Amino acid sequence: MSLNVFLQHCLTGISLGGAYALIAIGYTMVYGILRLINFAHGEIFMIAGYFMIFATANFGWAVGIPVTLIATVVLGVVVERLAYKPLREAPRMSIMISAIGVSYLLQNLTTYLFTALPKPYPEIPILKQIYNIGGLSASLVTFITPILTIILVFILVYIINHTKIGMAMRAVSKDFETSRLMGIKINKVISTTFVIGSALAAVGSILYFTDRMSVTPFSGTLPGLKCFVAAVIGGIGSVPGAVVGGFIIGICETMMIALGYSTFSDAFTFVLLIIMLLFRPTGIFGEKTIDKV
Amino acid sequence: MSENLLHVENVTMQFGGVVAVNNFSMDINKGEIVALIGPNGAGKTTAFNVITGVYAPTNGSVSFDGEEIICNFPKGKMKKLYAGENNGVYTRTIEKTPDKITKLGMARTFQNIRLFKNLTVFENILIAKHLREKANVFTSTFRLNLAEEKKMKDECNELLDILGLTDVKNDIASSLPYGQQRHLEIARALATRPKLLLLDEPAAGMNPQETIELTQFIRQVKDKFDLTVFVIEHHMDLVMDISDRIYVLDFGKMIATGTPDEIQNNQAVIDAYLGVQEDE
Amino acid sequence: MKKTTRIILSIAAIAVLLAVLLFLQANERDYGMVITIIEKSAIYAVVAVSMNLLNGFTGLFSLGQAGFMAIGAYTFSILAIPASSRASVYYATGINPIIEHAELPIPLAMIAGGLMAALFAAVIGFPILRLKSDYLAIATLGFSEIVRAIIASPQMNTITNGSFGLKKIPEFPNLLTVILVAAICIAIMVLLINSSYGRAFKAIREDEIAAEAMGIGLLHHKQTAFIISSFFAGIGGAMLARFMRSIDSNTFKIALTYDILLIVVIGGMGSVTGSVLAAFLVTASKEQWLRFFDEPLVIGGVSVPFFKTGLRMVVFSVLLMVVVLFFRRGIMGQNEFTWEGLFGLFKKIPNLFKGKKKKEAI
Amino acid sequence: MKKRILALGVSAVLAVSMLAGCGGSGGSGSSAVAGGSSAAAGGSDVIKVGVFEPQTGENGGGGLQEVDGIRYANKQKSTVKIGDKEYKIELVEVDNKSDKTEAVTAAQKLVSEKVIGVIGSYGSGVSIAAGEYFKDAKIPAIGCSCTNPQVTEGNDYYFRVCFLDPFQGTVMANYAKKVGCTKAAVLTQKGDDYSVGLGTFFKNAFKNFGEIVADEQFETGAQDFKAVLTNIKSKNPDVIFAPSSIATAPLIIKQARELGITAKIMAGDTWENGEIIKNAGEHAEGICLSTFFDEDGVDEAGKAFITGFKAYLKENGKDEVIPAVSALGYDAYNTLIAAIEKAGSTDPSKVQEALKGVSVKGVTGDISFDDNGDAKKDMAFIKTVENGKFKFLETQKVQ
Repeated sequence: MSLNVFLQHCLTGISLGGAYALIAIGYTMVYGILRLINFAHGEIFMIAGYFMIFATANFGWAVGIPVTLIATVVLGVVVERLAYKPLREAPRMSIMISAIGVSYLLQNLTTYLFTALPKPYPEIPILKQIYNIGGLSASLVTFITPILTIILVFILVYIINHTKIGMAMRAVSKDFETSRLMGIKINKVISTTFVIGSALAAVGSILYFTDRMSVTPFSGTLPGLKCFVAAVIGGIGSVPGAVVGGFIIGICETMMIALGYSTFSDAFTFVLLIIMLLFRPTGIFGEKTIDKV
Repeated sequence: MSENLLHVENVTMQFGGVVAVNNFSMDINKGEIVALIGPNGAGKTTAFNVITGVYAPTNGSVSFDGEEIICNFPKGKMKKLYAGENNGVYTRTIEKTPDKITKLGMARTFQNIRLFKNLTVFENILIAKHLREKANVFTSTFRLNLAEEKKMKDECNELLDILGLTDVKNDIASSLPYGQQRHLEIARALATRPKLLLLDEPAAGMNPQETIELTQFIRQVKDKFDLTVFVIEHHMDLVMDISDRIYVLDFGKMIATGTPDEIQNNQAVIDAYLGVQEDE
Repeated sequence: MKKTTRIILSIAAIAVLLAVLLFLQANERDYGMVITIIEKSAIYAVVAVSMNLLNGFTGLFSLGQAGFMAIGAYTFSILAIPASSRASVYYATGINPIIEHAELPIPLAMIAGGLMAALFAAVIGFPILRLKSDYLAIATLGFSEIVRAIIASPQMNTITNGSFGLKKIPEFPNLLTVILVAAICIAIMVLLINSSYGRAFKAIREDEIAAEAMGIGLLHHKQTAFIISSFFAGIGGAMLARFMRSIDSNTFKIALTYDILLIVVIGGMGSVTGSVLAAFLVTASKEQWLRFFDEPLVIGGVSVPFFKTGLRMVVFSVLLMVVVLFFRRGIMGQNEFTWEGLFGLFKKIPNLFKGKKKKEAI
Repeated sequence: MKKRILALGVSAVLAVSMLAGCGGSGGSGSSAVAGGSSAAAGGSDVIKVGVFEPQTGENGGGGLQEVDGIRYANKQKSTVKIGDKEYKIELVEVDNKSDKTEAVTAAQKLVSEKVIGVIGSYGSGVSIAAGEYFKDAKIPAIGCSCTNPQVTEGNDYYFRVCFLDPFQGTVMANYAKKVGCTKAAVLTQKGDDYSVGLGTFFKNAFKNFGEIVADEQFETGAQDFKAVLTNIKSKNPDVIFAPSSIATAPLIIKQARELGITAKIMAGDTWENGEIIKNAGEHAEGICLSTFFDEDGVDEAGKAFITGFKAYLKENGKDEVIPAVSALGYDAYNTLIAAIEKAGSTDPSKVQEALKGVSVKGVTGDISFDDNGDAKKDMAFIKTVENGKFKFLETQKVQ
């Protein structure tokens, strides 16, 4: 492998990892607070793609981006209200099944509305400008994705550590019941979590699809699963963990393909997951908890 | 001196920086009723959990009926953090899981009742018989162990009869009144045919009348099944009434041991419970 | 109700069922669709009960069923495809000499499929069963994807026929055979659930810590449940292969596990009869009853705009969400079918109407 | 308590089944599509023809296009004369969802509807799965665009009106050689028998005169091809042969161009689809593919089809570009009708007998079947994309 090829692979991997990281944050935050694998998150990411297509068609991309963000956030919160909130006192398994059900519903709904044919994703001219540096060739969005990811994560970490709502979120993720007793408005915290998670998924969606250029109802499934794996590897509940996990998955996947094992790139993601769970079930940044008897 | 059944040696249990049980040692002889008391948060239940194998201790060893069932020493991250005593005395790790320990003949109840809530009273008891079953999963599935199965059920019926639970045999466990749930939990422990019965606050939440009944119940059970009993309890009446010997824990450390009379007059125990009077 | 009455009722029910099946079988040409649905339901019922054994009875949330089905289906198919037609099946890359002549009688091949799935379960169960609920779910889900990736990989071409899938798989001779195999599998699982081991599984579901304190070895029993569940998932996979007669790795996507999970949920976690009932209801409504949603609907010459391809699945998923949200216990909850329950229901129906009338009156 | 729950459960079941029962009765009435009002007439003067196509799922897009052709053909020729009696032809459409498991029940649905013959499917995998069922029920099926050899092999009841993958692979390899390519990279979709099969046939043919420098596979549902393409780029091929579904094609094309790959990109029949141009935009310029049909290469009857079908597409609010699969659907329908007329019977097995000797002038060329049931077609149309439109380049034959 020549240096050039290697660098091109690195660029691809880092950029992919950046998009994964943004989606993984949504998983990790929801899991941290509700102890729920939000299986529908990948579908929300996919539908954000469709929002962008229609918003851009109607208002142009400059207005389309904020419209997409808002629409995705609304969708995320509505899903939480309708499908998860009624099950708050139910066993964990029920709410997880509800999440699978939502993901099933959203997928079928988009197939019904937009057919299974891929829809072309709107091109944002600035982002699609192709740059050649040395032998590397990539559009601007490929370079921007990881940088924007890092910036957003810093903002998010600031919110979590230095604002009142952030403190409430941390408290709820530590102890759901006690924080409720302490007068924290649980529903507000959960909604905020879904707002942030969905907004980041929308940003991730714009970056991911601008780079890959078309959307189908099944576009969200695989990235969704991989991003959950990323969240687990980073240590579920930890935002920096999700980011690191996202980059690890993105880079590993790309490297597997680079080494000629393209047929095993997805399987490898899951192998990585199982290995991680066996040797460090709490992930890289996760904290160990002891069950009380 | 009668025969030793349980021997706890220098057990320390440390969670992160918190030492919950510190260098705790004790002995229980066959046929005794021994109580472990102490103020809230003294580490009584933690000690229980170490003995029954739920937690692996950070340091120390436990032997049951002449066999060492638990042994551990600080390692890994704990090596640096360890704040207890006797570091370096133990060098082996033996970690029997709770089910193995139960098989050896030690059965317990829980502070906050842990019945199989959605199953019937009879099933609750029958499940506890599973560990003595000789059939494997195939013979059991294809009912090649009819005789054994019948024997198990007969024993359960007998046990229910003795403990006065026959009337509620087919009720769902969680539908029983509180007091009966406590009895059921003890019955379930007895069904495993233990030598040593560990009771974690059996009288918690009971009124005086129920407590008296429970006291009689424990005595009766002990005699009938030829048991040794180890009990954690807050109700001093009960403890003083039934115990042969008492151990007192405070802040993880054992501060006294002796007969009920000795303990009642022990200054350290009184201080622990009432708080030390400031100099005036 | 007397025990004899119950037995008589049960025998009568079985006789009626048998008669219906024989009738359908005799008129195969006229009732092809019904037969297909019943066959598919029966196969799904086996897998659903096997999943229920884990999720509903042992309290282990596993999402690996599709993976074990894939192992069972491929093992069965490789051993059961007639040696004479193997050359044409492996037309692209040729067949590995080791399996070229390895042909087993069909029943043995099915059991081999189950055993292979069980073997894999034993190997992966040991490490992953230590994981707690959601982690276990995601790990088993990952396992099932790994299995699929390996089956489809070009490196396995001469064994699994990689991307080309397997075909010419011997079919079921008739409807009754499917029902019989399914009934045997489910009966064995019911026996297990009612045995001492089954009670131990339930104890683990109810309270792991208490179960362990009662001398039930957690890992050992979880492992046992996992292996047995996988065995029957493998058999279910083999049955599916026989039903479909041609399989490829895409047959065993995560969506298959989800389909099975939905059946278990709708039927009720921890109810065998619930799973069986739900398998038939779900399959029939998906394949037949809801199909009209996919067709253009014309009422009085005006075509209703919403009815087009894909609506069926939307309606189906909405129904599913309704069950998950409002009938969380599913059809049967943790209960099993009893004649008393059925008659109790019949007695209740008039009351229900009475109640309604009263309300209306007010 | 226990009983109440049980009662509640069972009542729920009853409610669901009642609901579903209503649905069932509604379903059987409305499942006939094109017959329109005559469906109600029922009786003996209606013949049912099954349309076995994916309308959702991975190949939903292509399947719908094929269905369009069949629907149009049915509109054009909605009756058939058997003996002296005129029968109305009614289409029974089922969606196989591009999924083998669904395909089996969908096929069984057609069998139970007692169709006289089946047309479809787009995608070879589902056709292979369903073929056994049609064979058992002794119902002839005519594939439109399922090019995998396995569809008709060993199955006397499956016919097809298109050419096969070994032929197509060879054609593309020859064409690649003709335009001066010596180094080829092959990129196929793992788990997809069409993609991997066609890729294999291309490789086998190309090896005779060139070098295969890269052979990569990607996962079903993959969206990121940059890493795979970077690998291919480093091998510097003259041509990339990437047979794949409509959904993945634009992704591959765009990402390849973005990485600065200038090699020719070629594929098979699936790529002749307006969606790919729409999705890939300017990047689609210059891709090459083989297909079954060209608008300019038809006779008078063909021209009538083209104008008629374009009007039909417009009427239904679709693009006025005729996909080859629609033309094949049209031909398959007409072939089946011709066989029914020839058989002079409503017995499916008689129709199957008749199909063996039928000869039809279709818009995609003359159709008659060989012993395997494959159309004797020895010509493929090579097309490229120029100015956002498919442009006919040349025809290729294999001796």
